[in-house]
Amino acid sequence: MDRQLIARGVRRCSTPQFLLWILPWAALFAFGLYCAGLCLVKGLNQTNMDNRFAFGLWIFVDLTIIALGAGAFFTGFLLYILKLKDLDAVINSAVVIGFVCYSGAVAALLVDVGQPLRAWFTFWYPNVHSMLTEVTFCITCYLAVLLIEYLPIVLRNRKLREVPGFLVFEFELHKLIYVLAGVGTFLSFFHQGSLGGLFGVLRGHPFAFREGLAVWPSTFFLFILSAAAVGPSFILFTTWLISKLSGKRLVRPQVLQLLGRISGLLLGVYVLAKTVDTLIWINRTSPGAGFPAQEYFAWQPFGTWILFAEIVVFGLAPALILLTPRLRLRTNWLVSAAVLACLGVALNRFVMTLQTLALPTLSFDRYLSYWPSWQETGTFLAVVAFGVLVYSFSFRYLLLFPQEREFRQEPAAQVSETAVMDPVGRS
Amino acid sequence: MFPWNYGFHWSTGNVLFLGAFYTVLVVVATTVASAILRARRAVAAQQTDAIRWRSDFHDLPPRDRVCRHVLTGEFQVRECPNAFDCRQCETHARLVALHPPEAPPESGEELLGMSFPLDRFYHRGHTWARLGPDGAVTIGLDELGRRVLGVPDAVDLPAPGTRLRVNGPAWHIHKRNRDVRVLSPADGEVVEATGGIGGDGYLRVKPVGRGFDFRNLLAPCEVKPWLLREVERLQGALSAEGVPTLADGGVLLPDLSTAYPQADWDAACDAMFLQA
Amino acid sequence: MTGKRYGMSIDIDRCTGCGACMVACAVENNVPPAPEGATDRKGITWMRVFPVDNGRDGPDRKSVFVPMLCQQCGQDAPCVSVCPQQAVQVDPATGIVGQMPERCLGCRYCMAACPYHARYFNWWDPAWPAGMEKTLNPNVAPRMRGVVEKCNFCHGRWHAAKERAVGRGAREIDPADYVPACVEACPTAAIRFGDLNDPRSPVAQAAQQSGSFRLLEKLGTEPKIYYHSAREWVREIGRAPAGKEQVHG
Amino acid sequence: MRKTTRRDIFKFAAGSAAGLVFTPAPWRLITDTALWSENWPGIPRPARGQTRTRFTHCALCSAGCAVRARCVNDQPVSLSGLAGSPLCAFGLAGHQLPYHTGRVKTGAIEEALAAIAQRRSHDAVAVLDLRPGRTASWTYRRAMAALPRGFYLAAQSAIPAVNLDQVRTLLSFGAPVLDGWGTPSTVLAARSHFRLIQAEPLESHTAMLADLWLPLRKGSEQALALGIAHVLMQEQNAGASFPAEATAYSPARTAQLTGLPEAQIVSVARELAPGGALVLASQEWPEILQLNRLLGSVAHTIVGRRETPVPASWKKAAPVTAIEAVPDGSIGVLLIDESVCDGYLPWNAIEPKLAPAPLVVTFASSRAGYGRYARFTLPTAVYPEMTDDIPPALDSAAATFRLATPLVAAPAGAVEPARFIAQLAGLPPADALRERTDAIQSSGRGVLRTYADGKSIPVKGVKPDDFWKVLNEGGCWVDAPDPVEPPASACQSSSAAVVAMTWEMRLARGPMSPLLSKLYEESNLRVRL
Repeated sequence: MDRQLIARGVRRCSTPQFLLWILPWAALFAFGLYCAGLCLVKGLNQTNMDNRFAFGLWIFVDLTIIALGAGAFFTGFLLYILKLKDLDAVINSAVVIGFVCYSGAVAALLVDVGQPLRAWFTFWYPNVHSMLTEVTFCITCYLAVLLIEYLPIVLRNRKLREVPGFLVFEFELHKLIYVLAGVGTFLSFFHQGSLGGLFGVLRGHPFAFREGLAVWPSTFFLFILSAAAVGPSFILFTTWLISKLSGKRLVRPQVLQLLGRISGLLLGVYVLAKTVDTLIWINRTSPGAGFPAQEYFAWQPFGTWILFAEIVVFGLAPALILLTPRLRLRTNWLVSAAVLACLGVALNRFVMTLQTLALPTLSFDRYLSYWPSWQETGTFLAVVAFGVLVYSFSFRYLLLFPQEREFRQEPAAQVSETAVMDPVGRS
Repeated sequence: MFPWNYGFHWSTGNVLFLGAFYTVLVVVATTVASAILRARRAVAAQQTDAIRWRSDFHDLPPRDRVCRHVLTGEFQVRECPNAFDCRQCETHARLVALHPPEAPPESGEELLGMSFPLDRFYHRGHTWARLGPDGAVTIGLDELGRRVLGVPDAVDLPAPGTRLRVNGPAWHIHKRNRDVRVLSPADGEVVEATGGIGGDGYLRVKPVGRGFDFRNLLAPCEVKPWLLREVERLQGALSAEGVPTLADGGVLLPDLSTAYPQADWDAACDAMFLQA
Repeated sequence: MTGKRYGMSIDIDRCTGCGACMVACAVENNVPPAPEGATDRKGITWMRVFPVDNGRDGPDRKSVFVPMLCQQCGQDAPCVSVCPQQAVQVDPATGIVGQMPERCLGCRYCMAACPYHARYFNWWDPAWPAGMEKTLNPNVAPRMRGVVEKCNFCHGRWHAAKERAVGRGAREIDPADYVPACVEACPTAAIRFGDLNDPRSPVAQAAQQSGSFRLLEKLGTEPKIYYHSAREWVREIGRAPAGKEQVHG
Repeated sequence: MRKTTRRDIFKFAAGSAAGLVFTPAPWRLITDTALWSENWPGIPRPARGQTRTRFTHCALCSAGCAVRARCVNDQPVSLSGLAGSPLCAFGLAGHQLPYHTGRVKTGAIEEALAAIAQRRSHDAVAVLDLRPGRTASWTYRRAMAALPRGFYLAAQSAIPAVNLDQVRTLLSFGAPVLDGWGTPSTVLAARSHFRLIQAEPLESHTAMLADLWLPLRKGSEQALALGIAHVLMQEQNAGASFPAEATAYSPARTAQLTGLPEAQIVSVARELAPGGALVLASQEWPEILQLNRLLGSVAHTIVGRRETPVPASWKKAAPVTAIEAVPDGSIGVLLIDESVCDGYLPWNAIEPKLAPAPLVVTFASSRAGYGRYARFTLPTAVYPEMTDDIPPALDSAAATFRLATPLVAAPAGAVEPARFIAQLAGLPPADALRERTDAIQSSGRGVLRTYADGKSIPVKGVKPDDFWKVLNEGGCWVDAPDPVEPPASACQSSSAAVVAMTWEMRLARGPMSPLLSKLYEESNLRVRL
């Protein structure tokens, strides 16, 4: 019944099957909206955040999904600025993922602030020294850019492009997309960085505080690097996952391997930089503020294992796998390494946000634990469900993987060529 | 945000930060605005059809976009950079100059059990154009195209006087809830819409401006290799999801539209009529 | 510009943990009573007295009370630079770190930035039992839900003192005329208040006294709250925490 | 006319949305939301108006601290102590007490009167006074004397005074010495010259602040008292006045029972020995009184106090009856004045004394106390709505007379317990407080202190009307030093003096200012029991 909307040359499951898939996510989304509504109407007392744990699940999720969504800007950058044409196969998907991640993050942020009605104050009275100002400006601008980048993909929908205005606009906009890719790269660069700076500048928390360059602490650069490193990994993983879920070949394996190689390369650089940064922090920054670094890891359960996990298990290991050509050729290794890299960045964001807040700064402080309330979790799940829904609809009705159509014909042509063609022409 | 807002200082930080912000705003706004302006201009200049074809062409799988000189074996690999409009193509002109078209093969009219008269030029979207004695051109659907579509449910023909452009839509055929747009092989103005009844052409078109230019159409000598490849593509489109037999004894069915499930047949239409 | 630098000295040895400062502060600054479900992690206690012990048990156990409030850090207080919309500013005339609730967005970044946890978020709509709103201090506006607030050295009192000074035709506030509520309420006079820039003020002298210390001095936040204790182990509380405890909370 | 299509509607909607941006409406709305968020609905705006300073006395406990109230439009907005006489946390928030959510506002007064009238002729009537020594207490005693079978029960036995100036070593068995006991100013002023030893199983506030904390085993307080007595008797050969059982409490055995080191028990005893000792406890243990006697505290650190003068006509009053002295099952009507509370009798001590189907009427501002057992809870005014006098503080060696005068009006329907009971007993209607002040004035003893100007003037020269006026404006009468040393017998039940309500007990019994939730719920300063 919605066949007219599905891109030509690709096959999608039947409408009832699609609805069956959508339904639980829609239900989850509705529940999450209810939770978010509670937080907005009744106030943030609905959460388990408190004065010490001023940030909770949402900030962690925001930082993580924005890092994962970095694939959008980075792929755009590689494709349109560095002209890595192979990435054309995933750019649409990357844009949708980026859009989903950023819009989800912005929505969560709006629930997270105590007075969402005053959100525009940041623009009106900006304190340019605040990392959060930088984050707010970049995140909104970049979301607008992503929206504009998402627009051509939507307008290419089979039904929409029948409208001449849409078709022509999409065509003209696509010609200028490199400008947007450039702006997006610029914004993302500062945005990812300022998210890192968010915690890196906290002089009051020597666990997070880092020295740096000019106004930016080292975490500024580490966040950019790590986001650029895992962005491709996340696209690799999602492409593989969607391919598995839909049972369709979406891109050529070479594309995934290219993504893996880029990811591995950057991850390697990141791990190196992170190691140097950690050593400087342990030996100079932290003791300089009166906080011996080993004390942080004396508070269980976050012992030194978390540092080891972050740098070695979820950093070095995937980097090495992705940089080994032989392993990259095996899908299992490739995908596992990509997942490890994504988990690594999530762990890094967890450490920077939640562990920072859990650790005491005063000698008579307690070490605090925090567990999100159901309203908080629900709101987070709404973001996830929102992402799944937007992506599902996009995947069904928009052409996210242009190569998909080729696979429809390729294998068949190879099989049937001799069987059917021969007798016809030559006889 | 503005100098008159509370807390604004003319400090370096403020100027740099807000300067960057406004630059971004201006760049993004300019980009979108210029896209809108250009789109309006294009619509006004009636370039919609050309753009639609370009967009369609861009969306075709790379193997469908190959240069006609690959079909004849002159190139190993080449993608058409001109969206199948060879009139402006320098490479094409050079190649034609190098190898002037051979005489048409004798058996040209019967190919793979289908009739392909060589008194006309074929378009890669399965139309043909035949110059009549009166200087008008008759445009029609070739046999392969006819077999794919079978007997149309309805035909949507342009009114006489309509301007046709190469690779623009010539007419629409409705079949199985589907609207197939047929690409025009030639520039011109519609004189008469005969509608394919009687099998000889759908439209009669008179030249506009400098007259007809058939350089974009396939020369008789190219028809056979092209057709072989087309059948192969058709085959691929039809049996992608595992419906194995294309034809009875290797010959194309006279009416494919009734023999295949909708999806397969849709794919076949897409492949044959170069629809993305 | 008079260039005052208001500060406090708190003698931990004199504090009896009676909580009068906390109550006086809440009364003065129109802080609402705890709503249903409030905990010590979600409350609004601009002034909060912590019981602190030396970590031992049995007869060796020693405990003191440490009143905590905004430490009124120096010019580049950690909370000032992080606020995205300039809702936190240091008043150059008084050195007081001010919080403007009507411009606060409630992002709580400043709370994450504060190493002293002296900032409080309005998790609930402020609510007073019926009739109790009549007892609100007219010099201080109650805050709305979703904004951050903290000690501002009883800014309402500063304002009133300033008005009185102007009324008298004086250029400066009489030091006796401007005293925060907690200082006034402290039964043991453990909290003293004054201008740190004035070498004659008891606070400036107390800051120089031996046994005087500030919390987390090495962070370089330049707090203007000076603590004092004659006991060595008490002075240790100004240092960074040592991770020897187990998780609780 | 062309038919309106769906497309037209879309076009119209999109056009309107785009056009709206160019109208002032959205920008106006944005600004309005900010204004709205500033004047967040439901946030009260504090009333502005004429600011006045008034003086009174805090009636929350018998310390009766002087209060300076800052009033705006006759509504107190903050309370503070005076120089050298600070308020405690309770007192600072006292002006918010009337707005406690648990407050009783209405009661079946007529029904209660009728029910009492029905029972009083053939049943014994008793009044339980939770703050004896007031003028109201005298009214109760007179009323009970006027009834055929009336008992006056006090929550505390006769209260001697503690002279903290004389104390050099204070041994406290769990008494909250630095946490709500006595008058804050007096205790804090004396704190610098006595050594405080706190024997308490848990680390209470007083234990934290004590010079020495003895974390003894729970329930071993009496053993420690006997153990100390044992050491004292051995070292001073003064065992005559102490029970023989102390001999069984050798330091070694005491150490075993209390969990304290033997040497510490001995050293504590030796610290107490030189004189100036005072032993306090949180319960009425006989050993404490005996230990005080042994240490020579009685008539030294524990002293008798002259009574504040009363009109001669009041002398026909019912005696103070100890609850133990009341025959079981005899009280048919029990009237409890809970409007103010310094101590209380546990219900299990009262219950056996009640007749079958007793009529219990309590005058209270909350149901948290005896209201649970009462048939009628009649609402009373609370501080600072009430007019009441405050008995002398236990750490005041001189008699005093202070009034808590209303800063705000009591709610309609509030009952004055003294007036109610006086009427019940058919006492002639009179202003008892005024009668009493006249009696004080006519005695010519002592001085009158006024806080507003910080003066002290001898009572002799003051006219009765002025005396009354000054007392109503926050003045305080202080008795002249007693020229005659009171007999030691006046301090017989001295251990009662030291039973003080802890904060937690107060919290459990009655309403507090809602703001004190800051201490209990929003900080870890106090753990709610």
